[in-house]
Amino acid sequence: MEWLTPSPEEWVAIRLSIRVSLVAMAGSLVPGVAVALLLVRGRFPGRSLLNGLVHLPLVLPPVVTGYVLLLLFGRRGPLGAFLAEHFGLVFSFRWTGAALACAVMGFPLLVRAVRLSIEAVDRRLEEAAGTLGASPLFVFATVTLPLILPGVVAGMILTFAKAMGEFGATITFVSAIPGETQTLPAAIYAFTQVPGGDTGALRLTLVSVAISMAALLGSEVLAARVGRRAHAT
Amino acid sequence: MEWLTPSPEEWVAIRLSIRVSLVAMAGSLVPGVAVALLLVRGRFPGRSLLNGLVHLPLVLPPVVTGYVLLLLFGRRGPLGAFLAEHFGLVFSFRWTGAALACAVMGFPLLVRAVRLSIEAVDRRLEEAAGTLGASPLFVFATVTLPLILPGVVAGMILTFAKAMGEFGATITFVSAIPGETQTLPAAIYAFTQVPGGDTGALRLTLVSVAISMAALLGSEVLAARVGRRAHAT
Amino acid sequence: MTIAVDVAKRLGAFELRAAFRSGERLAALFGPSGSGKTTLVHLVAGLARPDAGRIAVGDTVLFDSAAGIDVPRHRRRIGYVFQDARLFPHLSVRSNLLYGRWFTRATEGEPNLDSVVALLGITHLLGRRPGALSGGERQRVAIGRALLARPRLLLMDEPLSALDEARKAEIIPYIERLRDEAGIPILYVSHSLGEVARLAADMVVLDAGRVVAQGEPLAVARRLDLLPAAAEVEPGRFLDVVATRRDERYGLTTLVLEGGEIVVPDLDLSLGQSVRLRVRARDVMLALERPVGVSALNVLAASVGTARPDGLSGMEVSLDCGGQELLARITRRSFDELRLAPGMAVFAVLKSVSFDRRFGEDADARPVAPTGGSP
Amino acid sequence: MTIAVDVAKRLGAFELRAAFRSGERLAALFGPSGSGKTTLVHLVAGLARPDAGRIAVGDTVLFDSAAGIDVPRHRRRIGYVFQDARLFPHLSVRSNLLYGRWFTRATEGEPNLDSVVALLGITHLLGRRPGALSGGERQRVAIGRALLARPRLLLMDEPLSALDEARKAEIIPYIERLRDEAGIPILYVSHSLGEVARLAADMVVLDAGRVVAQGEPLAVARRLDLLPAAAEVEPGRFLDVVATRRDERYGLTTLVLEGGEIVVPDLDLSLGQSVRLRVRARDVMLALERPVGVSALNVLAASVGTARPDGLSGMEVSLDCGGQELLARITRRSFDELRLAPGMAVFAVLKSVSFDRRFGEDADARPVAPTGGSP
Amino acid sequence: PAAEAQEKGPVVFAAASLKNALDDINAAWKAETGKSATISYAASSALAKQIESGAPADVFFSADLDWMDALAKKDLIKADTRRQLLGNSIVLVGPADAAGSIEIAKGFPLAEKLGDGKLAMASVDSVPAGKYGKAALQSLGVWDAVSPKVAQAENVRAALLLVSRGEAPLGIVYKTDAAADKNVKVVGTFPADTHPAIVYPVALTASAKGDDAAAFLRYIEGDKAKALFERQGFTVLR
Ligand SMILES: Nc1ncnc2c1ncn2[C@@H]1O[C@H](COP(=O)(O)OP(=O)(O)OP(=O)(O)O)[C@@H](O)[C@H]1O
Ligand SMILES: Nc1ncnc2c1ncn2[C@@H]1O[C@H](COP(=O)(O)OP(=O)(O)OP(=O)(O)O)[C@@H](O)[C@H]1O
Ligand SMILES: [Mg+2]
Ligand SMILES: [Mg+2]
Repeated sequence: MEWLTPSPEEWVAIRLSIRVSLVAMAGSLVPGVAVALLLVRGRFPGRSLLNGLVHLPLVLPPVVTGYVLLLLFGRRGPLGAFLAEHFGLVFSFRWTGAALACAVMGFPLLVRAVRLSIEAVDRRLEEAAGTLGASPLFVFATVTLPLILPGVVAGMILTFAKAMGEFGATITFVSAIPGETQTLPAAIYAFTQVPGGDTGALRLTLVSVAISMAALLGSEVLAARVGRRAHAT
Repeated sequence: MEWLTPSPEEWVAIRLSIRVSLVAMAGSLVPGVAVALLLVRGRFPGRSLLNGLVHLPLVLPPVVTGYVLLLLFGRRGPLGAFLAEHFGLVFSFRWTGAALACAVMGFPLLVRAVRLSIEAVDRRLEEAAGTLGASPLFVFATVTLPLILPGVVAGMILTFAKAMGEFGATITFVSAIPGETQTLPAAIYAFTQVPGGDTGALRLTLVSVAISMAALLGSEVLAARVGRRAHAT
Repeated sequence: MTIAVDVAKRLGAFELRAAFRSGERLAALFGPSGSGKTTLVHLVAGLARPDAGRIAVGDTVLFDSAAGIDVPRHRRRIGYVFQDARLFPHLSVRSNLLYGRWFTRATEGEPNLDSVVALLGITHLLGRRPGALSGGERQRVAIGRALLARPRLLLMDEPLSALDEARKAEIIPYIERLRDEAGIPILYVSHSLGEVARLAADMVVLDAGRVVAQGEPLAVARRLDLLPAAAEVEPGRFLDVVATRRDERYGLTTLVLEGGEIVVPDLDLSLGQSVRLRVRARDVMLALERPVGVSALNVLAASVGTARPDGLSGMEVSLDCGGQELLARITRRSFDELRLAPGMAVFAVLKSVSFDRRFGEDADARPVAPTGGSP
Repeated sequence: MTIAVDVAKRLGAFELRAAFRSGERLAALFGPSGSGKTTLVHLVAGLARPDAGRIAVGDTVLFDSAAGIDVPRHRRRIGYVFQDARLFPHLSVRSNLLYGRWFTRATEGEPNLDSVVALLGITHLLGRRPGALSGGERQRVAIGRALLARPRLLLMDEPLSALDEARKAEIIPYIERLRDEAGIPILYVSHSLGEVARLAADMVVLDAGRVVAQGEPLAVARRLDLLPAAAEVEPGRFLDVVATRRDERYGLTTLVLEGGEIVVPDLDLSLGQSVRLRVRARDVMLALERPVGVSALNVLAASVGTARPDGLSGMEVSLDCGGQELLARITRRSFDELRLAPGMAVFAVLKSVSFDRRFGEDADARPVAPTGGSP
Repeated sequence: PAAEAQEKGPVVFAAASLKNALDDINAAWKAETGKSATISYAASSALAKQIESGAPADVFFSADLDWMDALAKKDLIKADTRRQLLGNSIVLVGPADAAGSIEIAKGFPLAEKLGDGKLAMASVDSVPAGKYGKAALQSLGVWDAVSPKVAQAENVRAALLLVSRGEAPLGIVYKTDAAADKNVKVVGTFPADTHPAIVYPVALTASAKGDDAAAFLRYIEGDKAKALFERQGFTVLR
């Protein structure tokens, strides 16, 4: 079973992948919920456009998404230059870029999950909260959000899992620099590209699956607890 | 704007991609709903395992998924050989294989969407249908299913969009044989691999986006209509 | 048909442990909020599983933990009008109403869409979705839906509480017809003693998950002065009388008892039939001499029994009326002025009486509201 | 505080077009199922937007389409007890109750958690989730939640219909206290004339989206014999009387009117105060001579007016009692036997009377249930 | 449909980087013979694995010796038909406005030239261009200094893109790729002896049937094809 033990460099990739996935998940949470809310409740002209935009990363081959990210958030890209200048936020060749790519790729999944939950919320409960004096923001925080928590949890776990597997957009956008942007899937990919790399690929795949399954199980437990709280017994 | 007109071979890829995506979507519908139902309502030992299995394609790099499919459903794979022998169902290097790969890749998205909807169903309505004499199957068909339709529609459109963009697993599983397994994303990929392929890639990307956006818009209209029916006015 | 229930069910801190058996066509489940009525009805409908026990309707055992029987809910053929209407939001009112029709033989006659819809006053709503109905409209559709499933037992959980009196007054006779003619036995949950007294021949009283009493509603209510809900029933007593004469001209029937006669509006009683009357204490006036030239036709000879103060200014006087007890509520001042004393002979003048349901057991006699005939 | 409403709102085929203004502390919205009560209340609470119109509570304009005012619902400070409880399923009962507290100054005193919870009998439920409550328990929590938000206007949409009589009897006095002491004006939706008569000084009757009548509840109910719901109110008439003497010994107060006196249990009326009584036709007995030696203390001299048949065996006789009208319901046979004819002098013997709410306007006098004092 | 594909001519599994050249050649072949090949472009690794699991390919045209060797070891190609057909060279590219060129020699100061920028390469352990580049840098003795600054892209095109977009100041790519991109400029060419020969092997697969496959193979080895390969910048080795 020795072949199962990852090498030190592989450990680096594993830790990096977890970090990237967690950041991607956490970072897309607020925008994801906000966009989902906009899409469900908003009545504005660009709604369909926004909806389409959110789904783009799903539709495009990941390589294309990575290419677009490079054009936008690269050192010379309009957004990349702006963010670097004003916020010191640099994505290119950084793990932050990997996280951005993963977040973008997982975004449609997160938004859909949250959206479905929001659509299922009984608006009469929100009305009730309103009559009790709660402002729309407070209503959202104390009524809507708790009720959509299962959907948010589902969306987060989807984003996390997707980030653990995402590779095409990431490697195109920020390439694979060991310790900085070489995530687990990039390492796995590299193994698949050489004859006889199968054991290595299998080893890392097992690690990746183990991590994701643990996260999945955790999310199910969490969702069940949240659900039990919401629906009582 | 001449560069925008796809060549005859590209038209083949476009038509193929649409066919593959539709078949992937339609084919995963019933299993997707069934698995979602099992995961929400079922209380059996292998539940977590099934849940993990469903999420695998999300977690694994697409190349690995494609490779696993190749091992399982290839001409020499255990499932592939079995299906070919007993049902005459051949996946390897056929467009059906592309559809299978796309279906597998989209499956976690479909299941999650349907699952969230099922979790939101008011079980008291199902109870009421039961007291009126409806068997569990009939209850499902006449109460549960109509109530989860928005989720099913969302899941289907996610699967379709994913299939339109899926590339890694497909090309690894069934290669990119023009007219048979070369889907739109594979054609786009090929363009990105050669000097001067950018216009071609852009052209096909635009086509792919246009198709997906049309499908998306259609699904939104459909979901809105379904939703209006369900929630009345 | 007999409903026999003997179940135990635990829900968090609440424990239901109820056993009763009723052969009446309409039995009422009565009890304060949270006493376990809905829980019990859920068990009968198969929406929850008793921890142990047995439930049978007629010869059909629906649940028996000992015998391992648990008929699935869709085979129980039990119509359930829920406390919350539970209409299908994705179906029109018409489809909601007809939902149960999928599962019943479409025999001719009785509960059919047109008649039910007309009775419930929901004809104009047929094309709507439940979301566009008012609370009372929803409840009416729910009643119709359960009826149209042609159940062999109807469970009604406070079906009328969302309705206005006029609508109630329209629907109650229909429920009576269902009970008497369609032969569908009904288990009726209500917290209105008025409704129960009007509809039920048998009342099962739940309190904190136990059956604390069962029997004829008003008798039970009288017995259970402990039951807070009985507060609504004013004090009174029952008189057994016999229908003796009919006055065709004035549409009156004379009921006789030892000590006198009582005249009530004509009621299709067969002569010789014995009937039970409820006389409220506040409807009894006392006179030292038989009054003449008064409009009250009902004057009974009686003798004063015990008396006890009732409130600040009242007295409750017990009377012996040919061996039967009557109660009169008069002011303390009148009591003093008339110098009433135990054993004294007086005349009880009754302004109005009401009929106890017991005589409804005879097929012919129509039940009458508790505040019925005023002679 | 005055509630002034003048709104139009279309919902599908239904059109609400209602205008009323009420200065009473508790105004009732009354009307049959589907008449638009909930719709109207929604508009007041800001849950729906009138197509046009104006809504004001006291000096605060909540909505005015002409002036472009539309106060958002969370700034209206209107407590709403919904017809369906609408508790927050993810919060405990305690958190549900305290939800509104986030938005009110936590001033000392009145509606505080402990008192509300004790009154509503939900202390043992505080730790539960709404899903584990019975229907009536849910409704009680909803009432508590609205109260604890310390609203400046309370909307109650059939708040008591899910409750048993005993519980109702407990809560009604509390609502009265809210109305009288806490000074929270209440708009109370109900289809029970009994509740309305007991609680409301002012009743707005809706029918098919229009205001068809407004005024003192029983008076309106009497006027609107057209209104099907009025069926529940037995025929009767009002007498204006003056409290004249108090009999300390027997705890009685004598009310005087032309034609005689009526004695009622002591009611803390100031002498000289004028009061309105409701006398039900079935509580009036007629005698040709003043009865002596009877327990009824209330004998009024009257003269027979018109009479009309009432049902198969009854007669409704109108009496002139010192200029005021009384109604008596007697049997046709008595009518004939007494040879009653217009103009004839008779004596009306009243078994019981009830007080009209109008005298409740005097701060001191406690309102009394319609079936109150029986002398 | 599979039979249809057979009728259309031989099925060719070719490395994606050959697309331009092979598409041209296929068109020319069709013009001459009326037949055309069905060409599936993907990564050499994926194609090889597919052939291993029974893909209906007649010709395998790899960008990588290793994968051809792997198939040969398993007798999945007709060894006698194998040719090392094309050659290529790897170059150092910089932005189009780069001043002058860099002399590539033993110990040349690549790390210093990079500054705090990255060196864009295809994946150095798996992608041929990356492997050649790494070998070259190792033989030049600069790998250890440079390796921390290497950004490994999925393939050589992606590496080129990084330079083209200005993300990385320098990159190592095929000459064929560099030539077509106006945003980059070749600043140095790696001497052929610094790395293993860059060759594109081609062969008939063991399962190849019919004459068309052999005919097509012969055609791409012919003179017409040579010109078309050379137009794309390849060196034809024979
Ligand atoms: N969304 C809607 N579309 C069309 N009609 C509606 C809609 N909502 C309510 N209605 C109709 O408006 C009328 C008034 O409804 P509302 O809920 O105000 O009645 P209500 O007086 O509260 O009755 P109840 O006592 O039964 O609760 C009803 O006839 C109802 O059918
Ligand atoms: N899931 C649960 N967990 C714990 N207690 C529960 C649960 N469901 C109901 N109860 C409790 O069981 C008791 C009986 O509830 P049930 O709904 O049967 O009352 P009910 O008699 O129908 O009352 P109502 O007249 O208010 O509808 C209540 O005290 C309620 O709080
Ligand atoms: Mg209940
Ligand atoms: Mg209503």
